[in-house]
Amino acid sequence: MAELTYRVALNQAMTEEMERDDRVFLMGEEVAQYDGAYKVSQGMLKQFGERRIIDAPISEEGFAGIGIGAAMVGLRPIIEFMTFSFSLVAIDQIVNNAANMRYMSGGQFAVPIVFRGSSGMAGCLAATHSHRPEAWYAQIPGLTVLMPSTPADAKGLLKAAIRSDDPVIFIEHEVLYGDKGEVPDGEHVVPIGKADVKRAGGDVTLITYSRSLKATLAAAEKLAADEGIDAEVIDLRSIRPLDLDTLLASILKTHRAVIVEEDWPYCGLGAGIADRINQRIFDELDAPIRRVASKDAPIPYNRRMEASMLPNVDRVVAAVKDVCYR
Amino acid sequence: MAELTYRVALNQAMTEEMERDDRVFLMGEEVAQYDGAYKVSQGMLKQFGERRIIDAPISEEGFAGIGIGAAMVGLRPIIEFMTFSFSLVAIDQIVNNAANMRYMSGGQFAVPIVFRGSSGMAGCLAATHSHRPEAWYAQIPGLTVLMPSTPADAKGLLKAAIRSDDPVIFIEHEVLYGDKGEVPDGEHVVPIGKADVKRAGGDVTLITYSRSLKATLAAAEKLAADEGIDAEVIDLRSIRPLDLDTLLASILKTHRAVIVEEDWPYCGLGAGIADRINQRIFDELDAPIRRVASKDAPIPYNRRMEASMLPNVDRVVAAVKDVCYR
Amino acid sequence: MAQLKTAEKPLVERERAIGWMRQMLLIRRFEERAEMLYQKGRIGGFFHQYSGQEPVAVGSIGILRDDDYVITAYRDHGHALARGMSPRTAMAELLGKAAGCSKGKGGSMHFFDVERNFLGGHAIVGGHIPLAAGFAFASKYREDDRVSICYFGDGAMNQGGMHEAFNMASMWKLPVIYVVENNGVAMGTQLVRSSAVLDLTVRGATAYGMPGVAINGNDIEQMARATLEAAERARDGQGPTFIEARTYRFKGHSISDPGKYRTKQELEDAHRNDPILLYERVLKQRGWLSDAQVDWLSQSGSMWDEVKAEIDDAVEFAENAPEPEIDALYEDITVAPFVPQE
Amino acid sequence: MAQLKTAEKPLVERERAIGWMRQMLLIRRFEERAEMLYQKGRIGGFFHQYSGQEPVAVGSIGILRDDDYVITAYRDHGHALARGMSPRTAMAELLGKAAGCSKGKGGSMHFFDVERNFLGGHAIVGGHIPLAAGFAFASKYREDDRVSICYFGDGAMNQGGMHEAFNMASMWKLPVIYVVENNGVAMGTQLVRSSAVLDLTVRGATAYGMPGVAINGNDIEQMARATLEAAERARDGQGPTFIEARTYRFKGHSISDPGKYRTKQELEDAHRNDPILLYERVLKQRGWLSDAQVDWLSQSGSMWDEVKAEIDDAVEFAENAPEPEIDALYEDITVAPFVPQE
Ligand SMILES: Cc1ncc(C[n+]2csc(CCOP(=O)(O)OP(=O)(O)O)c2C)c(N)n1
Ligand SMILES: Cc1ncc(C[n+]2csc(CCOP(=O)(O)OP(=O)(O)O)c2C)c(N)n1
Ligand SMILES: [Mg+2]
Ligand SMILES: [Mg+2]
Repeated sequence: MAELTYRVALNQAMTEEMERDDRVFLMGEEVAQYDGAYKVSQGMLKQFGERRIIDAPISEEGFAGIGIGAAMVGLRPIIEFMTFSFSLVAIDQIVNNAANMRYMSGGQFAVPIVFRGSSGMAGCLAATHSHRPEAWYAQIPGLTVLMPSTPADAKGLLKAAIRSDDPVIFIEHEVLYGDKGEVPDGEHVVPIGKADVKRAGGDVTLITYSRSLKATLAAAEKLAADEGIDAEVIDLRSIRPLDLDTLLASILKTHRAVIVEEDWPYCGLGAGIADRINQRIFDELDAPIRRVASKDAPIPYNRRMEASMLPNVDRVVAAVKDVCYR
Repeated sequence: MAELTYRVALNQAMTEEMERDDRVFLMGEEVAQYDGAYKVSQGMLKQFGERRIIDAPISEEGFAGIGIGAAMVGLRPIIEFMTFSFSLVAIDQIVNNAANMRYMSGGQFAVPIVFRGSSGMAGCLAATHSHRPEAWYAQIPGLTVLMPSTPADAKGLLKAAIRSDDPVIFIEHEVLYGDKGEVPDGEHVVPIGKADVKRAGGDVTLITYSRSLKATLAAAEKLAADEGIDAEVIDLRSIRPLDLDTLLASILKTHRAVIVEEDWPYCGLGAGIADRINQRIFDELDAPIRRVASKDAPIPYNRRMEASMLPNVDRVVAAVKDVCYR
Repeated sequence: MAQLKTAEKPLVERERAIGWMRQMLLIRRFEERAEMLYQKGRIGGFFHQYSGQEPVAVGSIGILRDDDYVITAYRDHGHALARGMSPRTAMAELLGKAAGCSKGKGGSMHFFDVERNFLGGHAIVGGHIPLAAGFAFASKYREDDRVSICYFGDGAMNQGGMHEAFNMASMWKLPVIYVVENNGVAMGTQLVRSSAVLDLTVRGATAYGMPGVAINGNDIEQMARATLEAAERARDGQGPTFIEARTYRFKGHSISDPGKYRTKQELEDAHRNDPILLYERVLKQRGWLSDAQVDWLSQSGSMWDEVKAEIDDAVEFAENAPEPEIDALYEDITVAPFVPQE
Repeated sequence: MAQLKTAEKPLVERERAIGWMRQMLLIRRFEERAEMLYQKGRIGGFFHQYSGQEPVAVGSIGILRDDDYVITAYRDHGHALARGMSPRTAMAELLGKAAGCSKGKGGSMHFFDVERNFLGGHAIVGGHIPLAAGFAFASKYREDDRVSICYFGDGAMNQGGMHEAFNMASMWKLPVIYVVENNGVAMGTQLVRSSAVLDLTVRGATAYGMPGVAINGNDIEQMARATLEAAERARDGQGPTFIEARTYRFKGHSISDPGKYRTKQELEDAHRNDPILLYERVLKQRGWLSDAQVDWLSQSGSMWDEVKAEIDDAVEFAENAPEPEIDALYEDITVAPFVPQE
C-alpha cells in the first residue's frame, strides 16, 4: 500500500483510466497547462497531450454540454468544474441533458460522463464559492452522486465513476486535497452504491460523508474515551444510490442515529437520508435521528463565523449524547 | 366574494400592486403582446404599456439578472418564467445574486423581486418540462418560497410577495390556472409563512401544497366516508419559511402525518418537512410520517405513465390507512 | 412569386431531387394528420408543427452522409423524417406508444433515432447547441470524418449556451454546421423584438470568426449547397459554419397558439410561396416531375396519394400499437440496474 | 517606453489629475500591504491583486458622477477605492471585521458600498454582467439620467450571461458602459486560448450593434475620455457602449498563482510601462507634479509618503477593529425577520 494524498489519488485514478481507455479525456478550466487549479491534474497534459487534456474557456454551460454530446456518441469525458459552485451555471445541462437523455430517448443513448470538482466551505470563500450541491444532484433520477472522504476511496470511486456508463456527479472537497492515506496498490476500484463502515461500534450510528468524516471520527473517539459510548461511523461514499442496507443494518443494532454533514439543514441531504431510514425502521429507533448540519445561513467570509457553521466534534458529541439520552 | 380563476386571481394581484406602486413591473417571455404563454398577464400590456410590461428574449439568465439589478437599486420587478423548468438556466442568478446579495453586502442591499411561473407535471410535457424545483429553492437561506393552491391564496400570496422586500420564488401550477374559487373582495393579502388548515380533522394530519391539495382533499372525504377517519388537511402555502407551528399543533392532536406532494421522493420537499417535524416531536408520533410523492423516475411523456407517478386519492388513502394501522 | 436560385443549375441528380420532393410531402402530410390527432386529444403535451420549413431540414440532411450526426430543437418531426425515421415510429411516439421512436417517453419534443444518428429532439431552447459541438468534438478526437449538423430557431440565438458553444466550436475548429431556422418569430416575438442585430450572421458567425451565410432556406437546393460547402469545410478540418436559413412557419408556435401576431395577408403570401409549390415548379421545368405525380395546387398526383397512404398507415399503426407497460417507468433511466430511491 | 496619448491635450484640470495620481498610488499601496497581510495569514480565501490595472478603474470611475452605478468582478479593491471607499473599511473587510465594507461577510471578492453606489464585488465570473443592465434598466425606467458602468475580465467574455445581457442592453438602449479589462489572461489561460476572435470589440460590440472601442486602458486619460463619451451617449438615450481596455496584471491571478504561464521578460517590460510611471511623466511634463511629490522610480515623494501613512492607518484600524459577533451569522439574510429553518 502506498501513502498518497487525496489529490494524487484522484490523479492516479484519471491517469490509469486514461491509459487503459483512449475514449477517456479530461476537459475543464486550467486542467492542462496550469496543471489544475488545485493541481489534481498535475502532469497529465505532459503525459497525454493536448488532444486528451483540454483547457476550456470559462464556459461551464458550454463545455458541460460538449462533454455530454461527446458522451452520447461514445467518448467518456471527465469534466472538471473548478469548484462545484460553478456547476450552477451548467446545471440545466446536467439535469436536462445528462440525466434525462437516456430516458427521453427510450434507452437509445447513454451518457457515460463524470463531472468532478471540489465543493464545500473551503475557508473564507464566502457565499458564492462554498456551495454544497449534493442534495440537489441526489434528487435527480438518472444521476449517480459520489463523495469520497479518503484517498483510497477517492481513487477507487473515481475509477468506478469513469467506468460507469451513466452520468456521475463526483464531488470532492477542497480541504481534503492535501490529506494523506493508504491506497491499495494495483487495480483498486470501489463499487458504486456501497457505504463503508469507517469505525465499528454498537451504541449509536453516525452517518456522514466527505470532509465531515473527520469531525465525526474524532467525535467517536472522544465519545468512547469520555462517555463510554461506542459509535459506529458510516461513510456514505455513494450519495445516490444510497446504501440503505448498510445504514439499516447498523441502526438495527444501535437503534440511534446521527447524521453529520456540511449541507444546509432544511431539505438538505441529511433530511433525505433520515426520511429513507424513518420510512423503513421507524419503530426500531429509540430516539429521533439527529442532524448536525451547517447552520441555516449563507456562508460568511469571516473565518470564525464560517467555522461556527460547520459540524465539529462538540456538536457531534452533543447530538450523540442527546440520542443516547445522556 | 367573487368567483375567480387562479389565473385571474394572479392577474388581479399583479394589476392591483402595479396600480399602487409604480416601481413594480413585469418582465418575461411573451408576457406583453402575447398576454402571457398561459394568459396570466392578459390585458396588462394594454393597461400599463410597454414601459412596465416587458417582453424579453429567450434569455432567462440575462433577464433574471436584469431584474435582480433593478431590484438592488429600488425597483420591484416581477420576473415571469414561462415555466419554472426554465429557471434552471437562471439558477445561478437566483442563488448567488438574488439570495446572497443582502448577506454578502452586509445588509446594504435588498433584492425585492418576485420570480413567478408555472411548474410541475402539466400533462405529457415529459422530462425537461415538468420540473418541481421547490426543494431546491427551499434549501436556500435568503429566499422565500410560496406555492398557492387556490385562487384566493394565489391572489393574496402574490400580493404579499410583491410587497416583500426579499426575493420570492412564487411557484404556480399549470394545471391550476383554470381552477375557480372564491376570492375575498377588496384588499386581500395572505401573510407569508402561514399554512392554512383547509380541512379540520382529528385523526391524521395530511400535509400538502399546490396541485396535490386536490387529491388530498378528495382522499380526506373518501377516508371520512369509507373509513370513518377524520383527516386534517394542511396546505403549506409557504414552503420557506415553513409554518412549523401549525404542523406541530395538528400532529400533537392527531399523532400521525402523511405528506402529499408532486416532488421526487429522495431529498424532496417532503423529506425536508418530515425531518423538521421529527426533530421536534418524534415522540408524539404513533407512526412514521408517510410520504406520497412522485415516483423516482424522470417524467415520461406517456399519459398513463405520467399519471401513475402522481399522488392520487388511492395512494393517499393507502398511506393514511398505513399510519392509522388499518 | 419568389424565384428559386435552385432552378439555374441542379445540384443533385433527378432521383435525389424527387426523393426530396417526396420527403417534403411526407413531412407536410405527417404534420397535418398529427395535428388532427392532437385536436382529437390523441396527442398530449406541446406540439410544434414544421409545415413551411421543410426544405431546411430536407435539403440539408439530404446532402449529408448517413453517419453524420443530426440534432435539432423541439420542432423536430421534420428533421426526424428527413433523416429517414419511419412515419410509423414517429406517429407512435406522438401517441405515446411503446413502439414510438422514444418508447413513448419522449413525445413530440423528444424524438430520437440512434440508428440514423438522429440525436434528438430537444425542448430546452438552445440547450442542445453545446451537444452538437460535443458530437463534433468526438469526431475530431476520433478523426472519423463525420460532421454534425444542429438546427435551432431564431429565438434560441438569445441563449447564452449558444454563445459559449460557438466560441469553442470556432476556436477548436470543430466539424459542426449550425443552422438557425430563422422563421422571423419566437413564439409570438418577432425577431426585431428579440435581437439587437437583425443580420443573424453577425451574431452567429462574425462574432466567433466563423464563416456565415444567410440564405433562403425555403430554396431547397440552395440549402443543400450551403450545407454541402459547410460539410466539406468541416471534413477538411476548417471548422464550423453558421447558416442562417430564412424560412417561414405556416402554423402557430404550438397548436394552442392563435397567432395573433401576424396578419392574414402575411400568411397568404407565405402560402403562395409554399416551398413545395416552388420546388414542384423547378422540377417540372427540368422535366423531372409530371403533373400526374404531383399537382400541389389541386392537392393531387400519384406521389401525394402514396404519401397520404403511407401516413394513413402510420396513423393506423400508431393507433393499434400497445401502450407501454406502466412498469416501464423505471426502465431506461440508467445503463446500470436502476435502484429507485423511494 | 510606451507613450500615452494622454499627454497631448489634458482632458481634465490639474486638481483632478493629481487626485487620480494619488488614487492610483493608494490602490497600489493598498494591494501591496494587503498582500503582505495575506502572506501572514491575516486574510483568508481568494485574493486578487489589481496592481498594474489602476488606470482602468481610476480613469473611468473618476469621470463619472457620484450617483452613477459602479459594479465589478472579484478583482474589486481598486474599483472600490477609486469610488472613494475608505481604505479603512476596505482593509477591515479583508480582515473579516465587523467594520468592513460588507461587515466581514463578503471578503475580498465581495466589497460593497451602497452610499457610493458601488454595487459589488462579484465572484461568479460574468454573473454580475446582467445586474449592470438591470441598474441601467432602472435608470431608464425612472428617467433618472444615471449611467451604470460594469467591469469584467477577458475571461468573462465566455460566459453566456454576458451575451444575453448585451443583446438586451443594446436592443433596449440601456444606459450602461461595459468595460472589459483585457489583461490578456484569465487565470492561466491566454486570450488566444479562450477566444475565437482576438478583437474583443467584435464579440462585445459588433455582435450586438453597439458602439465599441479598443483602447490602451493603461492610459488613464484615454480611459477617461472613452468613458466620458460613452456616458454622454448613454445619458443621451443612445444606449450602451463597449470598451475594451487593454491592460496588464502585474501579479498572479490570485496569491497562490505562481504565474508560470508568462516570462520574466514579459513582466519586466510591463513594469517598465507601469501606468503610475507613465502618468507621473505626463503630469510632470505638464508641470502639474513635482519630484518632491512623487518620484516613482525611487519610491519616494510626499504624496507617496502620505498614501503609505494612510494605508498604515487603515491596517492599524483593521487590525484593531473587533470581530463580528458570531450571532451576526443570522443577520442581513433578509429584510423581513429571518427565521432559520433548522
Ligand atoms: C430555456 C427555455 N425558455 C423558454 C422555453 C419556451 N419556448 C419553447 S419554444 C420557444 C420559442 C422558440 O422560438 P425559436 O427559437 O425562434 O424557434 P421556433 O419555435 O420558431 O422554431 C419558447 C419561448 C423553452 N422551451 N426553453
Ligand atoms: C462561473 C465561474 N467559473 C470559474 C470561476 C473561477 N475563476 C475565477 S476568476 C477566473 C479567471 C477570470 O479571468 P478574467 O475574466 O480574465 O479576469 P481577471 O482575473 O483577468 O481579472 C476563474 C476561472 C468563477 N469564479 N466563476
Ligand atoms: Mg423562430
Ligand atoms: Mg483577464
